[in-house]
Order: sequence, then C-alpha cells, then structure tokens
Amino acid sequence: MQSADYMALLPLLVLSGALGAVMLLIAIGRHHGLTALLTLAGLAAAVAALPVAAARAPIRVTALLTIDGYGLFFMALVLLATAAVALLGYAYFRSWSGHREEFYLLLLCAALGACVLVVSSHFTAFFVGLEILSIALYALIAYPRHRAESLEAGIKYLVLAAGSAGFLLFGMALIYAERGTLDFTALAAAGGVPATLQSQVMLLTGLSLLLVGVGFKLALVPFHMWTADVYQGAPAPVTAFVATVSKTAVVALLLRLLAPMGAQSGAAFSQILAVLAAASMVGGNLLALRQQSVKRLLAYSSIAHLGYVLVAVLAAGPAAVPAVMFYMAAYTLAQLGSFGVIAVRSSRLTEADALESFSGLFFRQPWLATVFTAMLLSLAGIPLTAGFVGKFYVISAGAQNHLWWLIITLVLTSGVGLFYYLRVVVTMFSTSVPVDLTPRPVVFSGALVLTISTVLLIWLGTAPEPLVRLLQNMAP
Amino acid sequence: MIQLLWLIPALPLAGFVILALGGARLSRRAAAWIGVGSVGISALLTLALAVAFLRGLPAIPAHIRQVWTWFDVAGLNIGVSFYLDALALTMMAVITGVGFLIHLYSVGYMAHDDGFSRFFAYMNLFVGAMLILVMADNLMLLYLGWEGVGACSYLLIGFWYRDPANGYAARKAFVVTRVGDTAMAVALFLLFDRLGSLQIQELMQRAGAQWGVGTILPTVVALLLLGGAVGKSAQLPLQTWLPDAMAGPTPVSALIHAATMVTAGFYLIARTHLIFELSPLAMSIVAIVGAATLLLAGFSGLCQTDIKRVLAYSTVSQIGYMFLALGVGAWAAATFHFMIHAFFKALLFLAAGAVIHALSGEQDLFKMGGLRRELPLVYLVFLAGAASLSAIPLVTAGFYSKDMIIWEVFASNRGGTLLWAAALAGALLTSIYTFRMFFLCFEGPLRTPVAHKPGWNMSLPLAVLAVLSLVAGFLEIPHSFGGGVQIFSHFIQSALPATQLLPARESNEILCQLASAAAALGGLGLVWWLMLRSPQAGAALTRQPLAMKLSRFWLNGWGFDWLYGLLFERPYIFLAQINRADIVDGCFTLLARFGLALNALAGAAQTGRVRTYAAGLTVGAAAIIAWVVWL
Amino acid sequence: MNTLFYLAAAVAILATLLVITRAHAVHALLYLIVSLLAAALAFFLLGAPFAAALEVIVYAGAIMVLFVFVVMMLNLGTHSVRGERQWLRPAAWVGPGLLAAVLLAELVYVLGGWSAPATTPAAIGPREVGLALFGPYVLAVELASVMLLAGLVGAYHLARPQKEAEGEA
Amino acid sequence: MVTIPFSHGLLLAAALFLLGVICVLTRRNIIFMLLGLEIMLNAAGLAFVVAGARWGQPDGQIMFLIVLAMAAAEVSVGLALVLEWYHRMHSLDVDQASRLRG
Amino acid sequence: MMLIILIAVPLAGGILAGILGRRNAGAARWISLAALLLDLILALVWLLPVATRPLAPTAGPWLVELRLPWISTLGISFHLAADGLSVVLILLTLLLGLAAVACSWSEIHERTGFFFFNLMWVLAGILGVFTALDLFLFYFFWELMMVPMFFLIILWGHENRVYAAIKFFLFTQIAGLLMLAAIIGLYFIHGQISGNYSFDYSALLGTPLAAGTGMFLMLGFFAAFAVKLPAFPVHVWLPDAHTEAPTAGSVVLAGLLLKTGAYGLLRFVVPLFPEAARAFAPWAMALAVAGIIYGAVLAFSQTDLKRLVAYTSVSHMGFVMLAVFAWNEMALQGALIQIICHGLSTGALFVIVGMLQERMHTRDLRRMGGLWKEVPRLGGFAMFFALASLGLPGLGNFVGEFLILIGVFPQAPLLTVVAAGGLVAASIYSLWIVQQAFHGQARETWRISDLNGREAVTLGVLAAALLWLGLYPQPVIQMARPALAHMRQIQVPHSFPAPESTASLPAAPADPQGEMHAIR
Repeated sequence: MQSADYMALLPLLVLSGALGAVMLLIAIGRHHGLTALLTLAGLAAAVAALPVAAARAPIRVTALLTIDGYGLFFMALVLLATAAVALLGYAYFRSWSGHREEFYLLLLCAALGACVLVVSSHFTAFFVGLEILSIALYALIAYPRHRAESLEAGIKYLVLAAGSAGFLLFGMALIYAERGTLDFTALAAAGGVPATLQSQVMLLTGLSLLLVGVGFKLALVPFHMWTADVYQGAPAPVTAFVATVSKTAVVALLLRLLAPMGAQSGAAFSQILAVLAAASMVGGNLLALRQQSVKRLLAYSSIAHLGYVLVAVLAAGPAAVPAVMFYMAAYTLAQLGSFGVIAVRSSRLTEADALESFSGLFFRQPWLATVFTAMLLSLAGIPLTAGFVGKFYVISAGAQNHLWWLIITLVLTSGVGLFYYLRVVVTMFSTSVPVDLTPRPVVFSGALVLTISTVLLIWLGTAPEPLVRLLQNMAP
Repeated sequence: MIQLLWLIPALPLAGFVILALGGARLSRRAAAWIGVGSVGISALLTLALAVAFLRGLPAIPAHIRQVWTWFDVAGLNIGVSFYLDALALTMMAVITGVGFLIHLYSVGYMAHDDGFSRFFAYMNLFVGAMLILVMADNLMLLYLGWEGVGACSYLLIGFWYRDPANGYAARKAFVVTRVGDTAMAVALFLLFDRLGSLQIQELMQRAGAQWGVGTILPTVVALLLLGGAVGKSAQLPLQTWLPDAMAGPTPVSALIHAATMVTAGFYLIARTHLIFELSPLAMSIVAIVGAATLLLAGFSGLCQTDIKRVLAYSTVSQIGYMFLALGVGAWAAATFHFMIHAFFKALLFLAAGAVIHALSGEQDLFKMGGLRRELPLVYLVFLAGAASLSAIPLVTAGFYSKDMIIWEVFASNRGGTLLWAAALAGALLTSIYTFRMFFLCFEGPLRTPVAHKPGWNMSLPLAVLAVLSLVAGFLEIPHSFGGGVQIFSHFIQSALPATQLLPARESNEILCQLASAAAALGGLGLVWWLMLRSPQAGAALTRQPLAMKLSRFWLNGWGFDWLYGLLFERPYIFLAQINRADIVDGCFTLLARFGLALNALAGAAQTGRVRTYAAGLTVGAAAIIAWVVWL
Repeated sequence: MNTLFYLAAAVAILATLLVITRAHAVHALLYLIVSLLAAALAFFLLGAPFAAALEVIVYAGAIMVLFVFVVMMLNLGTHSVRGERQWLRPAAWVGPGLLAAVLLAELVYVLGGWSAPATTPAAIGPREVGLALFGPYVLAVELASVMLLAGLVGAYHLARPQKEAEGEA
Repeated sequence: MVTIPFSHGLLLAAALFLLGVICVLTRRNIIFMLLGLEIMLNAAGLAFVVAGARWGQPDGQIMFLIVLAMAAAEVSVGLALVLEWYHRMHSLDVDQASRLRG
Repeated sequence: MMLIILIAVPLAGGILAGILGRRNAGAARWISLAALLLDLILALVWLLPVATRPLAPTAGPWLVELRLPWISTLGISFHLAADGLSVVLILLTLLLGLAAVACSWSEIHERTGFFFFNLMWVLAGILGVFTALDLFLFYFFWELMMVPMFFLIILWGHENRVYAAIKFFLFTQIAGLLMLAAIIGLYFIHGQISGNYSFDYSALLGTPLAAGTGMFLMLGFFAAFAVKLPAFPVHVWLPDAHTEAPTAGSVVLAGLLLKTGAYGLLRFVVPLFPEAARAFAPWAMALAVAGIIYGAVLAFSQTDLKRLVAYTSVSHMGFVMLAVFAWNEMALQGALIQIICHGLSTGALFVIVGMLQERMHTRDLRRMGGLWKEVPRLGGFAMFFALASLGLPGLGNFVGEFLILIGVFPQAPLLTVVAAGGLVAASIYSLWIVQQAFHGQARETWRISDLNGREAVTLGVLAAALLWLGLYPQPVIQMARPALAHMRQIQVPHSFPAPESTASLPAAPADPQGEMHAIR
C-alpha cells in the first residue's frame, strides 16, 4: 500500500474514522443531536474526500478495490443518501427516549459496507462489503425493538439475507473452483481460454447461485418476497436506506462484475437476466396494484424499478453504464423523498404508511403532498422529474441494443405502475373527509431533505445535461 | 340589375339574422315587417331581375355573378357565386312570390303564437337558403342551400316543440332526407374525382365531352343524384317523411312542403339534366319512380282523414308527375307543372290552414263539413285550388300543366303507354281524393263551430293564389288548341332542351287530352255520386272488408313506416341501446380485472411467513440453474 | 487416506441429517458439533490445516457455545420439544425435501460432469494463509473488523435489557 | 493428503448445503433455522476450501475465514433478535412472525 | 424567442394565478384571462403577419424558429418552430383557452387559484406540443400537459372523477410511453446510419428504415396519437374523462387535447414514416371509419349529455384520421378545418352542458326536456352548435368534413361512402340532443336563468368563428397551404439501404402527388 493508495482510499478511511469518532462520542456521553451532527460531519468529510480520491482514479488498491470514477460516483450517491437518511433519522427519532445513538453508528457501518461494495473488484471485498451492509441492516431494521413489526422484519431479513448469502457464497466457490481466481478482471480474462462445455456449465451455475444472492438484495422476482414485509416493518428512514443505498450499491457491483464478463457469460445468462427483469417489472407492478400500505406499495414498486434498471444493465452497451447510473440517482432521490415523507409523518408508535392516512393531505399539508406527488410522478416517469430522464435513458440503452421485448414489457408494466402511483396521488388530493385532521409539524431536518431532493428531482428532470455529461465516460 | 342578384337571397338572410339576434325583444309588428318585408323586397327584386333577364334573353341565356371565393383547395375552387337562367328565374319567382304571399298570410295565421319572431326567422332563413339552392352556380353551394332548407324544414316542422310527436316528425324529415343528401354528396365526390370540377355548367360540358351515352359512370352519378332528389322531394322510397311533416304550422306546409323545398329534387334533376340524358337507364328509373310514387301517393291520399295529410299525399303525387315528366325528358312540362303546382298547392294549404284556423286547430276531415256558408271565400278559393289540382279541363291551370305532362309521357321518345296509363290513373285518383276532401270539408252539416274568420292578410294571398291557379295555365296552351300559346316553353328552352316527341304519336294529342279530361271529370263525378248523390252507396263501399283493409293499409302509407321501422329504425336503436355501455370499454375493463386477478395471484405468495419466502428463494435458484444447465 | 475422507464425509452428512431432524435443540447442537468436527477433518485432509483448526475452535467452539447459551437462557423444556414434534409432521418434510432433491440433482449433474485434475494438492499451512491474509487481503481483514463491529453493536442494541418505557418520549 | 476428485469435495459441500436449506425450509423453531443457516454457511466455506485446494492457493481458506467471521457476527445479531423476540412472543415459532404480509 | 414567450406567458400567468388565487379567487380569474388575452394579442401581432405573408418558394417550412441547446450530449435541443399549421392551432388554443377561462368563471368556487394554475399549464403544454420540433421536447410537452389535466379532473371533476382521471392518465401514458420507445428507436437507427445522434425533427425526417422496423416505430407513434385522438377502439377513456371533467376541462380536452393527437399524426407519423404509413393506411382508414360510425351510434344511446357529446368527438375525430392517412392536400386541409371546427363546436357544446349543469345540477338527458321555454337563448345556441356538429353547410364542420371526404374519395371510395353514412348518424344524435334537452315536454319543473352577458359572449364568439369558417375558410386554408405542401414533399426517404424495402413497395414514389392509394 502506497500513499497514493491511501489517498484513493481516503473516503473510506474518513468514513471509518467517523465511525470510530461516533463510537467514542457515544461512549463518552449520549447525545442525540451531537451524534447526528457528528455523523453528518463524517459523511460530509467523506464526500469532501471524494475529489481527492478522484484525482488518483482510476487506481487499483490491492486486489480488492478499484477506485475509479464509476465507483466514486456511486460512493457519492451512497454517502449523500446516507446523509439524507441520517437527517430523516434525526427527525424520526427526535422524540424518542432510549438509545438512539446506535442508529448512526450502524448507519455509518452500513454506509461503509455499501461504499466498499461499489468499489470492490474482488469477490472477497464484494462479500465483506455486502455483509457489513447486511449485518448493520439487521440491527437497523429491528432498531425500534419495542415494535413487534420491526423485530419481525429484522428476523425475516436476517434469515433470508443469510440464506441468500449462503447461495451467493456457494456460487462464488463454484466460480472459484472453476476459474481459480476471485478477481473480477482476472475472471473476465480467464474467459479468453476456450472452456469446455462442462466448465462453462460450472461457471454458469456459479453465476446463477451468485445471482440468487444479488437478486435477493435487489429484490428481483422471485427473490422479492421479503421486500414488502421488511419495508413495512423497518422504521421509515431505514426503509429509505434499504430501498436506496443497499440497492444502489449492489447494482453498481453487479454492473462492475458483469460488464467485463458479459461476453463470456453467454446467451443463457443474459436470458436469465432478461427473464428476471421482465418478471420483476411484471411482478412488482402487479403486486403493488391494490396495496393499502404506502410502504408496501413503494416496496413493490421498487421491485419493478430494479427490473427497469436490469434492462439497462442487460443492454451492456456504452449507453448502459450512464443509464444505470442516472437511473439509480433518480430512483434514489425519489425513494428518499417518498420515504422521507412517510418518515416525517410517522410517530413513535406507528408508521404513517396507511394509504388512508394520506387522504386529503394536500389540503392539510399542501407542501408535503406536493413533494410526495413530485416523488411519485418521478417514480412513474413523468416529465419535469428526474425519473422521466432516467426512464428515457433506460429505454435508450435498451433500444440501442434492440431489447425490444423488454422495452415493451417496460412500457406496459410502467403503465400498470402508473395506476398505483396515481392512487396515492388521488388519495392525497381526495376531497372526502380526511381520517387524521391534525397536521404533524415537519421537523427541520426532514424538511431539508425533502426540499433538497425535490429541487434536485426537478433540476435533474429539466436540466440533466451536467449530470449526463459527467456520467458519459464512466464505464468501470 | 343583374349586379344585385346577390341581394335576393341576402335580404331574407339578413331578415333572419335580425330576427334571430333580436329574438323576443322585437315587437310582433317589427318582426312581421322584417319577416314579410325582406321577402317582399326580394320578390320585387326578382321581378325587376326577370324583366332585365327577359330583355337580354335570346342573346344571353345565363348570367354568373361571383360574390366571394368560398374555398379554393387543390383545384377545387368553390365560389359563393350565383347562376341565373330561365330555370333558376322560374324557381326564384315562385319562391319569392309565393313565399311572400305565404309570409303575409302567416302574419295573420301565427298572430297569437308565442314564437312569432322565431317563426319568421326560420321562414326567412328558409327563403334565403332555398334561393341559394336554386341560384347556386356550383353543386357545393347548391348543397349548402339543399341542406340549409332541410335544416329549416326540420326547424319548422318541429316549430311547436312541446309535442314530442312534432319533434319526431321533424327529425324523421331531416334524417330521411339526409340519407338522400348523403347519396348526393357521394355523387359530388364522384363528379369531382372524375371531372375535376363542381361548377355545374363546367360539369355538364365535361360530362358530355368525356362520358358516352349509356356508360356506367353517368348512370351511377345520375342515380346518386336521384337519391338526393327522392329524399328531398319525398319520392319512393324516401317518401315517408312528408306526411308526418304536416306537424308544422300550415304556412310551413304550404311554403316548404308543397310549393318550394320538396320540388328541389325536381330542380336538381333539371339542373343536371345533361348527366341524366347521358344515362337512359337513369332516366327510365326517374320516370318509373315518378309513376310509382304518384300512384302510391294517390291511393294513400284516398284514405286520409287529416286534411293536411291528404294534401301532403297529393304533393307527393304531384311531384311524382314532375319526376315522371323529367324521366321522359319533358323538361318544360315538368317545370311548368312545378310552377302551377306551387300556386295551387300553396293555395290549398293556405285555404286548409284557414279552415283549420277557423276551427281552432281541427284537422280531422270528418269533424269538418258545411263550411261553404261559414267561410265562403275559403270555399271559393279552395274550390279553385281543388279544381286546379284535379286538372279540371280548360278552366284550371292545373289542367294545362298536367295535361302537358300526360301528353308528353305518351308522345316522348322516352315515354311509353304504360307510364301514360299510370299518369292517367293518377289523374283519376287525384280528382277523387281531392273532391272527397273538398266535399267532406265544405258540404254536409256543420260539425265544428267556426271560431275565427280569416283577416285581410290571410284572405289576400288566398285570392291572389286562386287567381294564379286558374289563369297561370294560359301561359302554355297546347298545340291542339288551335296552335296554342307557348310562352313558357319558349322561355324555359333557353335553359332546358325541348322534348323529343315521337312523330308517330304526335297526332294523337287531342285524344290524349280527352282521356285526361275524362279522368279528371270522371273522378269528380264518381265522388260526387258516392258522397253527395247517394251517400249510402259510398258508405256501403267503405264497409267492404277488402275496402277497409285496403283503406287501413293506404292510410298508413302502404306500410312503409312500419317496414322502415322494422328494417332500420328499430335495429339502429336496438344496437345503440344494447351497446350503450360500450362493449369496447367492457373489454378494457375485463383487462383491468385480469390485472387485478393477477395481483391476487401474485399476492398469494406474500404469506408473511419467512419459510415461504425462503422456499421462493430456493425455487428461484433451482429454476435458474435448471435453465443454465439444460437450456 | 481417501477412505478417511469419505468416512468424514459420511459422518458429516449423517450428523447433519440428525441435526435437522432433532426435536431437542441441545441434541441438535451436539450433532452439529460432530458434523463440524467431521468437516474439520475433511479440511485437514484437503490440505487446509489452518482452516481445520479454526473450524474446531471458532465454529464448534465459539459459535455453537453461543447457541447453547441462548438455548439455556430460553430454558426450552419438554414443553417445547412436544411443540417441536407437532411442527415436524412428516408432511412438512416433503416440499423442502423435493426442492432440495431437485437442487441436488442439478448440482450433481453439474459437479459430476466437472472434472478437475485430481492431483494431490500441496498443503497450505497457516504460514501461507497468514502471509496472504496480511498481504493482499489486508483490507479484507480490516473490513471484517467493521463487520464484527456492526454485529457487536447490533447485538448489543437488540439484546440490551429492555426498559418498559422504551421508545416512549 | 487425499487424491479424491475435487468434485467429490464439492459434492459433499453441496449435500451439506442442501441439508441446511432443508432445515431452514422445514423447521419452525427460529433456533433451528439459525442452525440451518450455519450449516449452509459452513458448507459454502467447505466449498471454498475445496476450491482453494484445487488451485493450491490460500485464497480459499481466506474466504473461509471471512465466512467464519460473518457467521459469527450474523449469529450474534440473530440470537439477539431471537432473545428479543422470545421475550415479546414467548415462543420461538417463526410462523408467528407473519403479521406483515399481503 | 417569441415562441418561448408565447409558452411562458400562460406558465407565468398560471403561477401568478396560483399564488394570488389562494387569497383572492377573483384575482386568479382576472390574471388568467389577462394572460391569455395578452398571449392571444401577442400571437396575433407576431405570428399572424408572418403567417399570412406570401412565402418565398425557396424558404424553409418554418415561419419562426428557435433552437437552444438543452441536453446536447444526447442530441436534444430546445427546438421550437411554427409553420402555418402551428399558427392556426396556436390561435385555436388561445381562443378556446379563453372560452375555458370564461366558462369556469362562476363554476369554480374552490381552490380557484390552483384551478387556474392547472388550466394555464395545460394550455402552455399544448402550445408546446404544437411548436416543439425536437422529438424529446415534444414528448416532454406531450406528457406535461397531461398532469395538470389529471389534476383538473380529480380536483374539480364530478362524481366518478377518480376513475375517469386514472383511466385517462393510464391510457394516454401507456400509449405515450410506446411513442417514447419509438422515438428512441428512431433516434438510434438514425444515429447509427448517419452518425449524427439527434432528436431533431428535421434531422430525423427521411431516415431510411427497413419495412418491418419502420412499421413498428410508426405504430409506436400511432398508438400515442390514436389514443389521444381518440381512435376506435382505444377511445374508451374519453367518455369517462369528458363526463367527469369540469367544464373547462372538457372544453380543453375536446377542443385541444384531442387535437394534439391529430397534430401528431399530421406532423410526425406520416412525414417520419412515409412508407410504413402508406402500408398502414388501409387499416388506419378502416379504423377511422369504424370510429366515425361507432362513435355516432354510441352517442345516440347515451343519457348523460356530456357523455353523448364525448362520443360525438370519437366520431368527428375519425374524419381527421381518415384524412391524415389519405394524405392529399384536399383531405389534409379538410382535416385542419375539421380540427378547428370540432374544437369550436364541441367545445361550445361542452360549455353549454356545463351551463346546464351549473343551473340544474344534472347532466341526465332523461330529466331535461322543454328547456327552450326557460332558456331560449341557450337553446338557440345549442341548436346552432348541434347543427354545426351534424355538419350543416355554412358552418365550419361541413367544410372540414366535405373536404376530407372529397379528398379521401379517390383513394378509398368505399370507405368514403361508409364514412359519409356517419353524416346521417350525426344528424340522428345531434337532433336528439336538442330534442331531449330543449324540445318536448318539460319532465321536471326547472326554474333556471338564461344566458348572462359573459356566457352569451363566450358562445357568440365561438358561433361567429364557426360561421366564419363555414363561409370563408380561405384564410385558414391559405395559411396552412405552404405548411401542408412542405409536409407532403418530405415523403420519400433519401435512400434505401436495403433493396428489399424498395422491392416490397413497388413504384411508391411514382405518384407525383404522393397520395397513398389505399382501397380502390
């Protein structure tokens, strides 16, 4: 490890440092606001360290990590989303008693795991990053342990995540047994050797098992069933984190893993990915149709969104990488905003996720309703919002590679998807007697997150040029 | 003078605009002045124009005056431009002249009606549209007038809008004629497609130059135009609307459904006669339609109980004569009969109106009677009209015009004995139903008390029209009457060709005239005998089972309404009603249901049990591996 | 020696079978320790003595003891064993068994056809492993510590004695 | 030292892995589920060791070590959750954890 | 620049109305009215002189054009332009916008500011659609105008508004997404051939396409426009949306939103995919005729007056589609006139229904009857617009329908005849409206007031416009002629890369007029 390596690792180091600092702070004395502030400062410092790392990029730091523009972009996304979650968390936990500070600690752990994931170029780093993320999430999901729902969600997530990690590991082991390397690039290079049919099958089986693990994290159909339960049970800020950071990181990794391997993984594998994408688009959208819980609804919709992303991943052309990056950015913004709205409306005992609790929201808290509407429209891919440009980008990537059937599936299923987004919008604008008449004041930190994400959402929707330019040459 | 051509339709239209915008704010008096005055000035202008026209006649048979370009698209240059020739002038004279009289009459007739100014607005609009129809230089503009008069007809039939039956009759009139109009529109498309113009004179020229006699295209075009004509003129098979159209106020029946609009079909055929002449088949069909209609309507006329319906059937029948004449190429005769018919039919309607007015709206013939003494003037003018309609020889104008047709049907190279026989039978029928009506109305005991007597403004038009019905015939006296007088034929020949008579039959003119005279008089005699001389015989005749059946059948217009109801109206309504909820919508709803069913299906896996989810994970893994291993 | 491997394999599978079928948690744990020991033997035979040692120490030692502690803490008596028997109807095994059989068939098909050269591998002792661990894999070690930290903090937060008013303001 | 085909080693790992899967799918007792997960993870570690032996590399064993660490961390959080759950529900029946669904 | 201002004025007016309207409902009304009037005046002052000036034969098709960089990395620019066609439609938009504002004047009591905000934004989106020349930008505006419309329906709609709004949004969005996919497909195909990746309309024109690809892409565009038009059988959203929308919503829907579909067919489908459109023309025309008849028959059976009028739109817009796929000057001019006149006449009918509903709180025809006596002026206007709707000569709709039919006839005589049957059906339903609502016996006792001055002016202006178009449509025809001629010239692709595409379409460019020969 040389000094350049350290400079390249600076964001991760800063993050780890922040982790230590927060831990120390908690040890010294518990203070919710201070902890949150320190967490944010750490995240901000990590973000500030990104340009330092970018100056050295692309660089390979040991075999495990590759710091490049692609990874750093996603890292930025992860860090910013984490900061948003921290702010939402502050708003969410502000009125709680008991231990609130571990939330930030775990959040930083999870963020570190996600950051490792997005720059990993080795199965070991992949697995470690994934597990840091997962283990931190088990605790985060079950964080309000006085709520049976949260515990239940935690248990479900734990059992299934560990199970899927088992599949993932077994797949890795098979690939390793076949190829003799755990390094992504070396793996791709090894593909140059003409392999026998059997070894091809072995590799594909390994990849398939790996896909189970990845598919679980991304909640692709048929590995999606946990999603809604966990989203619903977890506290809203954590749900936001699960929906954004953990998916973004895994998508980034998947693309990094598959991009060089694309050629050798063969038709069968891309067929599988295509089927998973289609199944996710169809399944996610269908499942969300009649949801009465907004969190579950968003959970199902996230299944569909990952299906859309997979279309771009599959495209694998030059347009694919910026498409995926843009889409994930737009998706992250919209999900953060959506769960943010739920978070700022939730109380200690109940999450404000019943659809009927949104009834007539526009007339009580027009600002909040407008934000949520913008977020939902973005998820639905309506112009003026980032989601539209993202969807446009994804369709572009698909069209460039003639994935016409997937595009048509995308189009038709997002039409179905529109239905449930509209249901929520309609509920907020419904003039019938609202269930809950008292507007809950929005905490400043929550309002900040919502405002910024709305502004960004519309900015990216109307003037995406700067970001697009940035993303243009970022293939891993 | 010719420069002012555009004023003639413009004045009534201006009257309409003022009346429509002014609406109820105008006093009755003002409305009457505007309504009657605008048409009156038009009539005077027409008169002046006629003088000017006649002065230049042999040299200049026609004038064209363009007012503005309506539209000009891709070679279709349509102007709002007017064409004046003998035919148009005849029509204009009748429209403005008779129109003015009827307007004047209406001032009295409608005096107590709520919609007084609305009535005159519609009437003015009608006159304007009708004038555009007959003056149009191109078929587009003609179509404008054509549909315009249809709309006015609709508005006026349904004038008393409270009664849904009137509304029904109005809509029926509009829709049935629109069926014909649509055929005519298709003819226009075809003409433009093939001949590249819709300007009538150009069309006639090009048709003559490009199409051979007896080829298919002129036949198709002619038949489509005939479709329009039969719709407007209530000929077979679209005759069903006219008897119902009597729901409108009586002046309307007089003006629109007797004197002018219903003869638009005749006008159309006469206007485009060159195309018809290119198609002998179409000509024969026109003749056959005319003959069949005149008989059919004649029989129906025999059995009507409503005085206006009798007149309506007689109108259908008389227009049948015109068509018959057109079909045999007797252009001048048809035009002449049109004019005379306008006089006497308007007279009859107005007189009937006076009767109805007098009896406070009673229209049932069997509730009338004995009015000879109560309404002497009406009695006299009605008699004149009835005589003219029945073509009582020598003294009535109707005789001269109808006789001319009957004779030319017999003698024309396109005519034939069968058609002639039909025409003759029609004459007999006409005289029977006319005098049946007349006797029922004016003879016998008084059955309903007389409430109103016609005022001067009603009586004056009656008198004028009565005179015209009697003396107008002297414009055209047959050859057999010592060389005769052919003022009208000469005049009209600047626009329409002369009839081609078969030399072999020309010598039989006087015999023919005798036959038609006999038919007219025979009919009169028969009715007189059955009704007045020995009513028991008449009553016995009507009690015959066969007669009763036939009578009911004819009363209902040969069951055409029933048939069309069965074939078109009821299926249409049925189809529309069963599909009210839009079956296509249902299909999409089904699709949505399907989506929800899939939702339920997919949701079934969301049991909330972690073991189920783990199983899903495992199944997915197994499936994917199976895929890569075996595919 | 080969026989020893197959013997260890058989013991491991048998013991695991017993683990998953036991009604009493402590019995199952004991069988699992047997299975892990057999696996450790297999590791050793495959030339991985370091892994074998850790398998025994960490897995069979530490992790299983954790389980035992929890089972003891929860004090699952005969009552729970009866419940366990009720839940473990033969029918409950059918679906998962079939599913696993399908997967097994697939993996047997894949692995059975897969032929790697069956040379005797050189033993990779603790030294090589240690060199690799603190050479190229040093970051993984550091990150694993964060992972353990996350587990620690998580477990601490969740298992901390609960005050009744938790979550209330 | 053995000279068995490497595929046999992997087959052993597969068999153990699937037994773990069966355990997770079948048992309603959360503790047993966690045991099943341990079996699965251990089997995956075994596969890594076999694969490492094939290539004569330490990487397989290192992966095993990391799996070991992960298993430890996961079990600790898992058992903490179980304790909390039992404290609340007085039962280890995982099927009771199905309030969230639909 | 003037185009941007034309779009920006309603946008700004909408925002202002939205803000001020929270305090003072009257302010919102007046601001909207003023903004639209200003816009109309600007359009008249700026665009009309340009549009009526005789065009140099060498000049391009665009009278005014504006191109700003937007997302240049993807070949997207902010490209607005107007030709005669656009100018006519812009004027129609502003005129009907004014009518919509006028008819909402007293109808909207709640959240007035937000209402006018949405209304103005819909109008701005429509203006954008009529002027956007970058396909991405077009799609942007295309979707943008739907969202405020959606809010107009769900917030100020009638009983079943949620269902209707969602249905409306779903149909148009799904079809719109298909179009987006087609736009992107075209973009890439064009980029791969020419190396110039651009969404610009003029660049994409004449992209050579293989027959199958061209057909698929064309269908993508067609789907969006057919739904919006709406063409049979994807018309089902329309009756619901119309029925439930507030009056202004219905006016804008019928008068303008549907026209964007027609505009899209004219501007994009045929020029971009001439070969595919030619091949598809018989089917499209058959659908159009089916729509004409189907809509007319269904209109007749409706009891909800608004629904009835909605179905008439299906029928009338079928004529437009018929004309577009005939693609000769006569038919296209007819289509344009029909577009305008349908906007005016159906808009006016919706205004009338709105007035009735405001007074009677019902749209049920079965409860009306004999209203003439109560509201003769309203009845007179209703009669006028009903007659316009049935295509009475002298009123604009007749000119449109007649030109369409006479233009289509040489290409598809049989279809034309069937379509002409629609005229008969139109007379059936149009007269039925008048009969049921205004004539006949009063079924219930209504004490309602006749038109006030504002209402009379609104209807009067619309009626006058219809009369003018019916008697002297030549200015409009003149204005659109160069635009249509240009569109008809951009017919034949520059070159065909593959021989099979020329082989499958024998002698396609032989026809100098470029008409498509459908069913003869």
